Amino acid sequence: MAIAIFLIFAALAVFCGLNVVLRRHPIASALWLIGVMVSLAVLYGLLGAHFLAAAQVIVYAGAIMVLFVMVIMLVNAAPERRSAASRMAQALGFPVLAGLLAALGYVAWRAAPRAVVVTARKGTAHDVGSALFTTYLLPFEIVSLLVLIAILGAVVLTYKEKH
Amino acid sequence: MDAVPLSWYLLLSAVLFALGAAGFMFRRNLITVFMSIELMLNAVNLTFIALASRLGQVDGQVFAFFVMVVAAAEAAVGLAIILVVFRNRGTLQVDELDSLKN
Amino acid sequence: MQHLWLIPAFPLAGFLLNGLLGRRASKAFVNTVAIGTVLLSFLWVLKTLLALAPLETAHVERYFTWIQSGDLRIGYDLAVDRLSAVMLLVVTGVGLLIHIYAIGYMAHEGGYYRFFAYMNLFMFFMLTLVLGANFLLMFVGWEGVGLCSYLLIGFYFLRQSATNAGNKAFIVNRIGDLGFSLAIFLILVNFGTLDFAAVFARIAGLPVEVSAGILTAIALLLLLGATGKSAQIPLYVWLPDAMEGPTPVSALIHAATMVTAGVYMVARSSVLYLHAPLALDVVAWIGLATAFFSATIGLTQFDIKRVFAYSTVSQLGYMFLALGSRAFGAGIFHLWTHAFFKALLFLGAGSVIHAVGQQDLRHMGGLRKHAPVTFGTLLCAAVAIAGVPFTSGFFSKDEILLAAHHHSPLMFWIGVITAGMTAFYVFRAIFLAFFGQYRGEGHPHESPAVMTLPLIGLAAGSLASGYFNVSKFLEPQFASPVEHHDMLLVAISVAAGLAGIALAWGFYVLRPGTADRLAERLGLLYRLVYNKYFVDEIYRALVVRPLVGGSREVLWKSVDVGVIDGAVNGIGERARNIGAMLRRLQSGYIRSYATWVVLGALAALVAMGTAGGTR
Amino acid sequence: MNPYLLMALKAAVVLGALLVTLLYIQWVERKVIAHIQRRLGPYRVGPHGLLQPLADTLKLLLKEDLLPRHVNRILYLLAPFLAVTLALISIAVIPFGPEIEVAGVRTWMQLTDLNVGVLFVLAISSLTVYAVVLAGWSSNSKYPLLGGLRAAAQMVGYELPLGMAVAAPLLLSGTLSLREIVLSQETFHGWWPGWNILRLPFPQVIGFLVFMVAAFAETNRIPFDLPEAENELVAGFHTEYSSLKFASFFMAEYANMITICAMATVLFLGGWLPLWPVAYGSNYAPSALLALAGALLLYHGLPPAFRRDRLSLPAAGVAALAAAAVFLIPTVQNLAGPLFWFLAKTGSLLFVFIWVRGTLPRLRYDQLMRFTWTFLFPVGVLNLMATGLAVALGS
Repeated sequence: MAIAIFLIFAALAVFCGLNVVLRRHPIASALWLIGVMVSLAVLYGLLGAHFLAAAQVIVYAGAIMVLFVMVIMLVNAAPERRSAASRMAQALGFPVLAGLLAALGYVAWRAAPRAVVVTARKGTAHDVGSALFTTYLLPFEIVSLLVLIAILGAVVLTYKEKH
Repeated sequence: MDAVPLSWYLLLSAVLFALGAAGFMFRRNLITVFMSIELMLNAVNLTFIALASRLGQVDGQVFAFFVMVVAAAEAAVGLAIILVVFRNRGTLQVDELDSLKN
Repeated sequence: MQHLWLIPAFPLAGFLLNGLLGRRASKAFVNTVAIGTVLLSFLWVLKTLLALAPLETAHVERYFTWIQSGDLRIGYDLAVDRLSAVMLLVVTGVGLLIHIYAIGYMAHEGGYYRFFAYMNLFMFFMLTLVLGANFLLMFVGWEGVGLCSYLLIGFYFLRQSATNAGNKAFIVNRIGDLGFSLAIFLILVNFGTLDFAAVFARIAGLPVEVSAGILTAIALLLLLGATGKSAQIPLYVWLPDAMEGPTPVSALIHAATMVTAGVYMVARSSVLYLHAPLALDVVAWIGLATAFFSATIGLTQFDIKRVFAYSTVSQLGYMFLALGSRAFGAGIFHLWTHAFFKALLFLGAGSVIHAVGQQDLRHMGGLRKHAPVTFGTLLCAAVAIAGVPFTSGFFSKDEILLAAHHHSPLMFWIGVITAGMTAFYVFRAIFLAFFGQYRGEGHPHESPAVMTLPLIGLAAGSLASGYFNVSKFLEPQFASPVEHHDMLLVAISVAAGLAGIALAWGFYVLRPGTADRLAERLGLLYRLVYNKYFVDEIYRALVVRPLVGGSREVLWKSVDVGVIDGAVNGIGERARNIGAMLRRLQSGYIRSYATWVVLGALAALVAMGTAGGTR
Repeated sequence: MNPYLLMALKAAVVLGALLVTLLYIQWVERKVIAHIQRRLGPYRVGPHGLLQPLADTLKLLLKEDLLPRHVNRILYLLAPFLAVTLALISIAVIPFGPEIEVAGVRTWMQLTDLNVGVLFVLAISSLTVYAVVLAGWSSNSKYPLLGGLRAAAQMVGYELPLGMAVAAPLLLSGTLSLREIVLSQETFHGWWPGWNILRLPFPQVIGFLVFMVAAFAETNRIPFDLPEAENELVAGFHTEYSSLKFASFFMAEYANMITICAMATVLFLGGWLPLWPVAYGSNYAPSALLALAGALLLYHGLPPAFRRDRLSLPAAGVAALAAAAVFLIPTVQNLAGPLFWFLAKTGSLLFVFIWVRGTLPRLRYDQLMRFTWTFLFPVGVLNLMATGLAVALGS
């Protein structure tokens, strides 16, 4: 049963991923990206990381992508225009991509073929929460500081003096 | 509940990461490039969580959580920059933003 | 404690006084300071020699430690023994007379105080050289006199030929000094000290070297220094050109004192040379070759000072011949007599030039009537140098010839021929200058008393100096190889001398034109000898041009510019090229940057994968 | 009983009930608003307009389904679909009652229970923004775009205080699973119910108020319904929509409202728990209430103020009294009792929604945004901190 779920949502994630890359209009790729995120959230659930699944949906799909969609709307982005610039990047890109895929694939396949993922007990809000506020307290504080700075940054960047 | 082998997860994240990299390299719109980066980050998150559950520890998930938060911060600042770029340059086509050209 | 240091100190004081105050002081002040210091030095020498009287062994006085390095100790030590006594008498005595003569000669020349300052400085260095009790002090004096000869030759520095001659003298001397310093180093390395007494004591203990060894090497290097300083075969070229300097300079430095320094140095290291017979033979042959060779050149010269210059080179050749044939005493004896008559010859030439205004024999003649005193004194010198019996030259030269014969008969015969030629060219000069009609412009006049008095003094010296038998005086130091005087050999050498004089009389007085006719007939040979065997040209071709050319073309153009500058510029160029390549990387397209980013990530991944290895 | 079958059955029941309530909520709203404005509201279609919702729905269904040409077709169709699905999903997690025994099958009156239930609901509510945004964007015209943007900004803005308000009671209950949250509120202190709103270390009154205000904003209800404000933005983001698509937006809105009220009751008002302990006869409350209702109806119905009511009012009165009688049966009591309490609380909250819609004026956009960032969010944070402090000190 788990395999069935995995295959469905993995296929869904890959399909959405492809669309994110292939669609020309940013709004379309944004929505497909949300699709990827939600399918990943389901996979997280499958892996037992319930808290993260919910967090994924709330943070990624619910907040970040909303920002993306809003910016796309504000900017009223038009579909991409094909420009002939930098053929070299294009030419170099494909082999690099192939190399990347091969390398990651090799690593993935060699990782531990027999290793079986048991839906771990850990992953509820309690486990993650306790870990977060004991062993990882310092990183947690630093990250919160980081987010604060990000907020300030965003405000400062987009602030238009009204003089 | 027959479990799913770990390498399938890693393979899936590899594919997603590659897709993200492709978008990152080939797309011409700044926002799409930015989204491909988010896609790559998601792929990484998947690996984190897959390995975390394989090892039965929660540290992987905490890492994933931190990645998510940092991604949020990055998205905020990134989108602000994109807005400012659009306001100053009038376009988001990556090839037209070449004022650094020698 | 005889305060030997005062002897060199007096001329040094004279140099400082004249050098610093001379510009504003009157000529009288400069004269008194210059002459006074040399006189004081001469008197102090006399006082010391009388005080030390028999002077069987060397009297050494150590003043202070000059160099203390590890166990090496070189002190400022002065020593006097019979050999240096003779030298001291020559240097201060003849020096004094030449200084007095110079007052008249330099009377209306520019830079009067500068001339006398240099002369005093020269006296200081010469005395240091003679009195020095170790090789280093001798070397200091050696270099000092080289310097002073350069300064004095180039005294008329406005004349290009004078400065060139000065440079030539200095450079050639420096080549010789190189040999000398290498010898000093070898001594230092092998014997650990430079004191004469210690070094020669240790050498005496060593066996006589049959084949070339360390002693021979030291001896030969010392010889190289001597040939440089005493103008022997390879390094004599500078002496004829040194005639550019004022005549008193030529007399003092290039006749009496400095050029004899080489002879004194070889004599001083006689123990060393006796232990290196090979080197001794080399000395002999060099001396003989130089004597014969420069005598032939002397036959054809028309400049009076050049004739005497080549005669000096020839007589020095004789001294080296004497040293080479183990007759150190005879060599010094000839040095002693030569100082007098050669100084006289030069000063006489000086007064002739003073009278006629130029130096070319072809524009002189018939000066007997105009300058009788000069003629008389010059005649005495000529007779002495020719070796006419009962004159100083006769005693010293015969001793040398006898020693040479004892050493090897071939050397004796070449020596006799050279003696004949010496007599011929000296009297040639005398007859050309003083007999026949006056061929120059203006009317010549006799030199003033201040010049003629020293001439008379020196004339007396050149006649009488023979009777003070120096070789017997130096008996305790140098064993004389000749036991009895073989009258036959003496007769042969006297005959040669008189033949030379008669020949000269025939050529230039009876039938004046014969010399010129003979010259045309000999044609090629004459021109060869006249041009001094093109030695200068050969040196320039073999040594100077390759050296200068080589350094310009090879060292400067290819090495300095090519290699070094090339390397530096090359690196700069390379950096710019690499920079240019990298610049293309910054294409301005964000997507190419993205590609490079991913490529970098991939590279890192692969690196970690291969290095780390996936479990 | 096969668990899947049971699940399907429960889902069918819940969905049916939900759809019916959706329809009649609209009726109730129009009736209440009308009576607030001293008018009758829908009266003609069926007795007291009871069939009015059916009529409206039929009307919307039969209307011509316009598809404007300048519209981004796919997104245009996706938006209403997305709105409705998201609205309905979160019902699955809400617990209506305790474990009950029906025909030998013990099951919870709850579709499913996630240990991250609250987060799940929050996640789904954060996704509703897309429906609004896409609707506005895909209509390709000024007003919908503006409406969409404003709605997105408003919802994002109010999501934060909502999150803060929700986090506070979690501290008290100590769990994210909705079922356990309700169970944790069971203890009674004498007469005083252990509801989160009244729980001892730090009663969540402020939390509840912040939650309700944020709820109004999340569902674009009156004080914050700027996005589809009729007079300014010409129905806001769903201007271009017609017939069924238009209806779906309304349905989504009401569904959201129901969900938010249910969440409020579960988090703050003790879900299906009675107001006072059972020992004191709380299980008879339903029948008492119904009896009161029946009496009122009969009192008004028998001498009908209007002639047309002479039949409907007495009939309703008799029905109410019958229900009261039925509730007296103990099995019905322990079966429907908790459900009654749950529905009573949610109903009263819904009534508040409608009541507020009838009375409060609309906030201007900048006031709206300034209100949340400068007041609501800070209050939410303070409340959370205070609760945290209290809980930490308490334990």
